[in-house]
Amino acid sequence: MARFLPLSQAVSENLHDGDSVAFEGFTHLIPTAAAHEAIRQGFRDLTLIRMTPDVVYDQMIGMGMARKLVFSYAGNPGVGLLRRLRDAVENGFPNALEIEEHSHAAMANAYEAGAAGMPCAVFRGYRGAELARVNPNIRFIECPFTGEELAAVPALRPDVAFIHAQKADRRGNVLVEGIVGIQKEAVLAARRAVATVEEVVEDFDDQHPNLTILPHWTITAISVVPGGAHPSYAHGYYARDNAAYLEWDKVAADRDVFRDWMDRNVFQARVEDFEQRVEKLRVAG
Amino acid sequence: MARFLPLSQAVSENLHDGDSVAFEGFTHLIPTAAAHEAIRQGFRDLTLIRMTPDVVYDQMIGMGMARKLVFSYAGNPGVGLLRRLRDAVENGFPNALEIEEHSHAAMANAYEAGAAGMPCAVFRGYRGAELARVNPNIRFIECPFTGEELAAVPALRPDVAFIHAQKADRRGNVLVEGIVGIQKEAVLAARRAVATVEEVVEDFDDQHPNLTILPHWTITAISVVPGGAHPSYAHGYYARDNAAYLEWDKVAADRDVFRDWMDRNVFQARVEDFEQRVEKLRVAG
Amino acid sequence: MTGADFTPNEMMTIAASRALGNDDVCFVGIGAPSAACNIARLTHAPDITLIYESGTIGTAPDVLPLSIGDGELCDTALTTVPVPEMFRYWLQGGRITIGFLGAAQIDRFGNINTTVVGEYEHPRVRLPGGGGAPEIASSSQEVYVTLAQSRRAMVEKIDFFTSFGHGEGGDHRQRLGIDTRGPTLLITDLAIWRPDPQTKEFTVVSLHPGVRREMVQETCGWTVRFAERVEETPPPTEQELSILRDLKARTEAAHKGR
Amino acid sequence: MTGADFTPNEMMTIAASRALGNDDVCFVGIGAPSAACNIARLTHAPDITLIYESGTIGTAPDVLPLSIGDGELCDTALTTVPVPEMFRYWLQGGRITIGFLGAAQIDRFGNINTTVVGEYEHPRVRLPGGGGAPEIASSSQEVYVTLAQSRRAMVEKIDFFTSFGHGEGGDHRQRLGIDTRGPTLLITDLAIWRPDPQTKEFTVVSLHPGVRREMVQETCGWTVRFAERVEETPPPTEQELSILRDLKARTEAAHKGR
Repeated sequence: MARFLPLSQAVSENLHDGDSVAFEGFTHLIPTAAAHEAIRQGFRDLTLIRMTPDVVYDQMIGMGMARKLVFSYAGNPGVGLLRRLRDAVENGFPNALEIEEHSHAAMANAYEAGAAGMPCAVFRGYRGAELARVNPNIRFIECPFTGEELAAVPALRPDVAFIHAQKADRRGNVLVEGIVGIQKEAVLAARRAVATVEEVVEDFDDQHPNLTILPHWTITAISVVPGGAHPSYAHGYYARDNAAYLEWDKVAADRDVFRDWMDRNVFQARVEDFEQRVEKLRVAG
Repeated sequence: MARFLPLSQAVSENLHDGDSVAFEGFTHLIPTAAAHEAIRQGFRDLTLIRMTPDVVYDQMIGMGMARKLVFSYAGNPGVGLLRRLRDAVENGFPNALEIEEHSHAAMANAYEAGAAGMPCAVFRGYRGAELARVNPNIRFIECPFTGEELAAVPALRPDVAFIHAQKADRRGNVLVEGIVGIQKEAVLAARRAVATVEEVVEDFDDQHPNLTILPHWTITAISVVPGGAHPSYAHGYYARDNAAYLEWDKVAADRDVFRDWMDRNVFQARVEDFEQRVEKLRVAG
Repeated sequence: MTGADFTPNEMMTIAASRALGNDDVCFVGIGAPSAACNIARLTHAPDITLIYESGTIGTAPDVLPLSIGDGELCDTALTTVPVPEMFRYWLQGGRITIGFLGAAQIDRFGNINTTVVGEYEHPRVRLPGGGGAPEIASSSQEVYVTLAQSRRAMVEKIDFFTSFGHGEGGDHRQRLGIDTRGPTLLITDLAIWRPDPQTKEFTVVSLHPGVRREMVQETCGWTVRFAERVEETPPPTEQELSILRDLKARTEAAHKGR
Repeated sequence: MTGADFTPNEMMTIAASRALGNDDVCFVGIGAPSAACNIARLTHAPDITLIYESGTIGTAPDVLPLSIGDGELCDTALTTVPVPEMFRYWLQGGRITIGFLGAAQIDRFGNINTTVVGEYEHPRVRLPGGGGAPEIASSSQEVYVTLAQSRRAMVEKIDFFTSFGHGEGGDHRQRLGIDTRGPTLLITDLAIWRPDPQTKEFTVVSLHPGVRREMVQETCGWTVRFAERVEETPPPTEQELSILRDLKARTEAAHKGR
């Protein structure tokens, strides 16, 4: 049953050192505010799970919070590489990072399997792809009817998932719209789920009947954080801050510049700052 | 690429004797008009596929059109048994009917697998259930990670699927709303797909971004048949004619009453009659 | 009978409704289960989550649906999802606290048959089949069953294992690798039954007002076990009865009206 | 160069766009593929269906997205679906006529590496990884690849098989049970390449205006094969160029603006 909590409490109650955690969002609705709160609280030894680890995972890895990364595309989308991640993988700085690497199809199927309570996902994939050689969590089974070889990966079941969504209603049901990505699956696959939202509305009675709504009994905690997805975006609220993604490439290129940026923009910042960061990006409406 | 055709042509071009065919609809949006057109055209030797064969399949079976039925719940929902189906299974009248019986979970997964291009569906099912003994298309495989025994069924790939939907746009994209059931999966799993729709609109630009829309290149033919789902219903257009379902129980109970009813309501009827049948069931709007 | 002004069927529905709580997430079978679940919602459990296999989550119909996919269910639901998602994320995902089933035939271990009377290949009566029930029975955290007693329905040996209950009793479920609790409650028009903790045989724990033990045995095809201490089911309250009757009246009017 | 007023990169994008038709359903990779697909849509193929892995189907962005999930893609799409559905129903379902990929490294058989430079366990450069590419390469009916030529990108032997092209050539795909056509077209900033029907080795079939064979060889890490008859790629038309430049200008302004 969803409880409405301040973000600091929602994070401290649901994330612990050593957890496997998914801050999900497929370009859209990335839970940056929750990730920054986790960084301020200084968790260690995390297994970070995400299809598209981008800036927030680059930041967590750069801060030495991650023991392992499970992922399928580790880039700053449209910009380039993740330089803190590279530093960890190539140089072990600030610490060595174990990686479990998949394709998008595999990760999407693995989240789906987690949401569906399955032990594994079965799909047609990895044919001729070398990841199957280096990742022991990629196996193959035979279709019992055709004999076709199919790929299998373990279901993803994070200890906790964080998502950002547009709206909660007063009972704690959560609405996700636009590029819905993998958020519903991440929430349903996880043992605990925390949602940050742009706003709270009375109910969803006036909404279309087939929208992506997570019932309140699938969510552990909700925090209201307007702008909480910046520099990604919230469909219907504010646009993507593409300039910030371009800027990140320079920030992350240098260890000292990175630490300085983190001090100023994360450690000395507050949850409330997100609202102001999206002010100029607001969608006319 | 969807072509707009009169229903008689859409049916005659896409359904053939001996085909496997799914007239899908989960209580809502049952493509009755298309089924009645198929009955008028007198196809034989069909393999009828549907999770919930109800009145229209009772009619087709009663008319001797079916060789085989693949299904998971063969009832008149909330009313009782399907009496023409019973007559075929119990007495071989008007002809013997081969049956392949599944659970809903298996059929839903099998359509999903068909839509996803998979040879089979894998799920946690049939544990302790006797259908696995009588249906050779239910098999079990082992999860390659946990060793858990999981059920597998072949993907459903009908030769042709018929659905009824609320709207098409002028390019032939098709919108389904409300209880969307298994229609999207049936269309994507089938080699050919025919949709009857309540109306044609200019485009779907003003619609919510996450609706169930089948792109025009997934649909073979579209026929505009207002009321075409009667006695089931079309969310936003007209209500379910529950009285007709109650009445069917009496009609189907007797072979002669059934034939007489079919003569009057199908063979001597026209596609255009559906519009009039739903007149009193129209939703205030 | 004691002369109380309620029918056994009304008692059954109301007794079943009392077993449900506000925090339950119910996968609702059509018929008697649907009435019980909605009475719970309209009385002591207004926040109960009702899910129908047509994909409607958190529905609150004003009249009982005739089918599992009536428009009323979608109109009043929190959201409506595709059927594959319903069976994968919501049922198989383990989120259903109570799967609520009816039965054409049931045995003392809560195994259910809704497939055939007679042999599968040459049935005397071809019933509708399992629908959602085989996986509702195995994937719901626990299962409640409700049906009116009769020797035709409550049998020594069911003709077909549509849905697995406790099998041959004892730890049969665990031996098959089924990790959910299975049937934990049977509510008939005469009594409330719970499985014996060891044998898993359904045992009468409460008789409805005015019901004698012989009446339960006469309408049951196996030798009935009674708990050491058998309670009397509290009769329906005025409020429960009037809410049930209003619901039935609204429903009947709605299903007849064209 | 002939002095024509277009860059090799513009020629590459426009040549790639010409290979796409109105009826194509394209799974669009970000970067060069995205530009080519949108130029096709804005010129000769207005009805082309563009799909991005973020779930947007039938999108028509006014500016090029920076990421595969920009808001513009959803705003202009016919519909936007969850990511698991995108990979299951739309890609794995065989509905994509052309998967359009870029590459960090490619070999003569169209095998692609976007994972690591160096050894996987101890990479010299850790690249982003495959993302959607491994299954785009195997599930799309055919695959087009576009990249700017360089000896670093076009190599004798790729460091990692992120996405399988024609493997070691010949019938290697079929031997692995892959029933799709694989890479059928490579468009660089200097030439158009097609696989040899037998060996599947990419072969230059057309040189862009002003490009000499030596230029192609100098920027390619393997010994280049030329078709018996090598065409000259028609130069960009006025219309193609102005549409491309307008799109790029709109895009640059949009990505910089806060």
